[in-house]
Amino acid sequence: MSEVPYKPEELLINTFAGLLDGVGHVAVGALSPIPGCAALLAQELAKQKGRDVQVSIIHGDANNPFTDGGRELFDCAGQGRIGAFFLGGAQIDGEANINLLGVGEYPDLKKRFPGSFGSAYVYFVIPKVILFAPEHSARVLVEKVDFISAPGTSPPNVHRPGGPKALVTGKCCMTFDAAAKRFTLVSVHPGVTVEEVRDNTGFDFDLINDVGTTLEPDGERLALLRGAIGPKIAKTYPDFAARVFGQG
Amino acid sequence: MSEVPYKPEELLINTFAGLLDGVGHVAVGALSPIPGCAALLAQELAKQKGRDVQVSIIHGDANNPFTDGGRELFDCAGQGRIGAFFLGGAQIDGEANINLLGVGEYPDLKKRFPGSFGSAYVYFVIPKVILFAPEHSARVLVEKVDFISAPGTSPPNVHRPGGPKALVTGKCCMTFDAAAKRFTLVSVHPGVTVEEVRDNTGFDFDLINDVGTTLEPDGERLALLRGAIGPKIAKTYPDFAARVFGQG
Amino acid sequence: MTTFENLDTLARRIGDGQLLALAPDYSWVPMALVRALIRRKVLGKVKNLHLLTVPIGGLAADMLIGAGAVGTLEAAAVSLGEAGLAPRFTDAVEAGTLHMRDSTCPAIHTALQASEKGVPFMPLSGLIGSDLVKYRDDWKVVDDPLGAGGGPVVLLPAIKPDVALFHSPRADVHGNVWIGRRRELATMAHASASALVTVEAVEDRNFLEDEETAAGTLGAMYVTAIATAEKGAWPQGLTGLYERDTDHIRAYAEQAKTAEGFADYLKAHVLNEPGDEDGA
Amino acid sequence: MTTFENLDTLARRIGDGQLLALAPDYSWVPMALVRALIRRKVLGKVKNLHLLTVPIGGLAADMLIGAGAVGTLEAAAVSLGEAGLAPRFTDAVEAGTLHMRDSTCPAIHTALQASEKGVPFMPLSGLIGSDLVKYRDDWKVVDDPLGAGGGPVVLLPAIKPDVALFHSPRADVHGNVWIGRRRELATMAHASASALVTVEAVEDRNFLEDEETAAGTLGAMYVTAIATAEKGAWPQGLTGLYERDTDHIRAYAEQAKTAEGFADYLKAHVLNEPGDEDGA
Repeated sequence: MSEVPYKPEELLINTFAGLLDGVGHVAVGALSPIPGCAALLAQELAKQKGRDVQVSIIHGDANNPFTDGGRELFDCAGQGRIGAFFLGGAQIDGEANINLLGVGEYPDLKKRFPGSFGSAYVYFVIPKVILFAPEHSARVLVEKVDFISAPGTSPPNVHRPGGPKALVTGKCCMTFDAAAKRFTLVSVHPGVTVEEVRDNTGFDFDLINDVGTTLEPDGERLALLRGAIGPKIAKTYPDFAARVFGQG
Repeated sequence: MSEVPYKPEELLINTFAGLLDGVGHVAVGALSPIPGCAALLAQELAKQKGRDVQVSIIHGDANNPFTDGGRELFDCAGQGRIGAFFLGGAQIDGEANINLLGVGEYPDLKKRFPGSFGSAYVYFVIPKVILFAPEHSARVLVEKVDFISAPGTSPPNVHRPGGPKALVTGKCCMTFDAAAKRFTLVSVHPGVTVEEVRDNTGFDFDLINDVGTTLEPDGERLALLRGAIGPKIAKTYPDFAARVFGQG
Repeated sequence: MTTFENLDTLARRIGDGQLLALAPDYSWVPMALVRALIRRKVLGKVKNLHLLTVPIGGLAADMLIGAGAVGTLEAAAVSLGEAGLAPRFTDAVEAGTLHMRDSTCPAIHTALQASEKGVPFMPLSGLIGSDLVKYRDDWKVVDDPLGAGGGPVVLLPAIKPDVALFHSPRADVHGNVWIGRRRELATMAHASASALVTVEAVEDRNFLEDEETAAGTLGAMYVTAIATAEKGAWPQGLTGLYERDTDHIRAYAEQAKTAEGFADYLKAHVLNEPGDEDGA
Repeated sequence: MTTFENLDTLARRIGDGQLLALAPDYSWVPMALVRALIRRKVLGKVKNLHLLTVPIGGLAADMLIGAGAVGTLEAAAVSLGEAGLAPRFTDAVEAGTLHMRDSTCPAIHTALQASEKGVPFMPLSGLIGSDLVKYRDDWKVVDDPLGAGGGPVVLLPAIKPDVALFHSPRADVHGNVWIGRRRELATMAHASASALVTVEAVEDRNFLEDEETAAGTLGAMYVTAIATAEKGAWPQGLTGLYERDTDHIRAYAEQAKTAEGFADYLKAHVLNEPGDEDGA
């Protein structure tokens, strides 16, 4: 255990921030407070090393650099100016196909979700897409998605500078290898076992030799998160900031 | 002769304004003071009949409604929102092909003009394009243009809602029939004969049964032009307004 | 030229089966006009609308769907955001009563840009291998038509809405409308045959005469008619003027989970507003 | 992140053979930067530029061509406007010393939009039957690739400039640049790998924090470097700040009719400015 108690969200934020190391421009979509915090934290950590990182939060007016309407995020990604992005999935399968649309056989869905948003595009053009599944269960992490909102991999003749690089869930971190079309378990969150991950995952995955425990945020990191990042994210997500960091 | 003396430019402006009758939106490109005046005059005449006409003068900030950058004029035309436009031509031939680029065999030109501007596009999408050749000579009105900046007609499978409808020169007015691919002489300017037009035109053309004299601006029209239109065009073309209307 | 009229006459311009373009909840959505439109639907005066969300839908789309006004919906997603799933949308899709044309955000922007430019289609990167492509028979995957070995690419046919609808803080007396950096509203209006706009207020000036204001202005030539509707985006927010009424939207999300609850919501918040009983 | 530097270091960022995008004379053309670039050409430090005018060229293009800096020119037209033909351009084309890629205005806008969207090409209406198409081996006429019987259409490959150059009244300290309604500058910058901007002044504020200013702002992420250049558009005008110096341009049009006259013009108005002798 870390010497300072922390919330599960803080572990996830810290984990995402680590995955963003070295990225020059992180864009964060709507309804993404945890990725938003992670991007702002990565920006802060880079600043300490003398590097500038741009964070673009699409939702709301704070940290939103776009002035050319709804298409600019996508145009900007198509121009190769965005290094990393987060995507969720109501279903994610072992080949990193994601489903944001619904369960059942399209169009006769048993359960409808909001829809594919921009996933069918950004998954192709942003180099480092990080998948996020807060609920780690066989219901979410399925063998095969019912509907491919966006495919995890593409044939070699398809122009695809981007794609999934990692998956972070409520239980673990995995990386994705597009050539092998497989996920690899890299670390389990504190208190979670590899067995538990396997039992709650609907697809087969590889393991690194030495699956460790996901790095916990230390006191310094937590102070940074609560002191510097909390007030920033409160501009976009006041409820989240109040709940997790006691801000606002 | 008109009871009030007028300048040649005022005859041309009056003639163009007549051709714009019934058009809802006239756009005027760069370096076009005479068409600009004609559009503003047509707007004024329509207003007297209780109709609104929009005039968009691309050059400068006065009467320029565009706020979406250089492409908006073309987009707007492509949307079918512009009813009439003026085009010049260093060469115009009997099939209404226009050449704004140069004399000689491309790319080894003997004489280079500025270039095709937007003609290769607007000639296709704006319903009423009016050609303007201040110098009526066999040098300008040629049998066949050396370079087709924009063709006068297109095969039926080409999407072409627009094209040339009339030609006004320093000597006469002609209409254009796209199906026949021929110009028809409609009127000669005061003091000009049909013979003179024929002698100075490099292409063959038809005549209406009763070629008349181009309608001269009467005193009321001239007063309107000098009183109401002059000050307006002076915002875009101060030198022209000073020279022709004594404005500014 | 732009007409200035009232909310009801604005709503009356929308006819059966028309294709309506509507910006997202965060982008100046004309909620008062949507409510006026629902009153017309309830009176049997408009039906079977084809709704296009640009690119995602929220409360406005959910309410129109719940009221039975929408026959076909084209959207990249519909959601109430932090308030959760859009209940009437979800219900209608699961019940099979809504014809869906599922899309993805940049595809909607691109198809509108095609209409804006007057071209029949535009290409878009990505998409290949998504099931969206499989079920969209109007989208076409072609081999690089330049013949440059660029691989397959998806071509999207132009979408030309009959009407674009939005709300703005202000118009001027000439019919120019302030859109600020919400430039998707310009693309929507350019691409559409007409644009119906509600505003908080009409100002007696010309936005185009000040370069700073001109930069954020949609020209009157794209604006068919304007009506004043104070707090016209409520319960959504309007940049710089009022915040989103989060409590109201959360209450809607809860109440509209059932058809009965939704009917009660309409009674309380839509049908109680000044009506259009004598409307055409 | 945007760098703030001086005119000479800005000019030094432009390398041999690069594709430069330049807006028209009426659209905030960076004349001071163009003069700095000509000084580098005269010193033998830059050559064989590929110039793209967006979409037409004027004095700036004519001067760069006259100075021998331009190997290839892509333009819809080059003209000095009311001052007449562009003399060094005309001369160079007639002498066969300039490689021309003749285009038409909307084709240049469209090809930049293709880069802006990250697609390999875009379609454009019209053009078919123009000799421009005959001589542009990169443009391709295809039968309606949707297979919908729409007839032939021209596909234009994306143009991706190495550098977009322009002048603006103002930037903020964060690198955001005001472009007002000159939105072709945004398209140019979005489409280009880098953007070099001169400004009259840098303001200590954030343009994005005021919705009115934000609407006319190009975000810093597209702006590589900024230099202050007072009267940086002279002898062209700059919206709201100074008028075009018509007399100067007319005098240029006359003097530059001969190579000798042009050389004299350079001596008097370009080479006399603070130089870059120690430049890289």
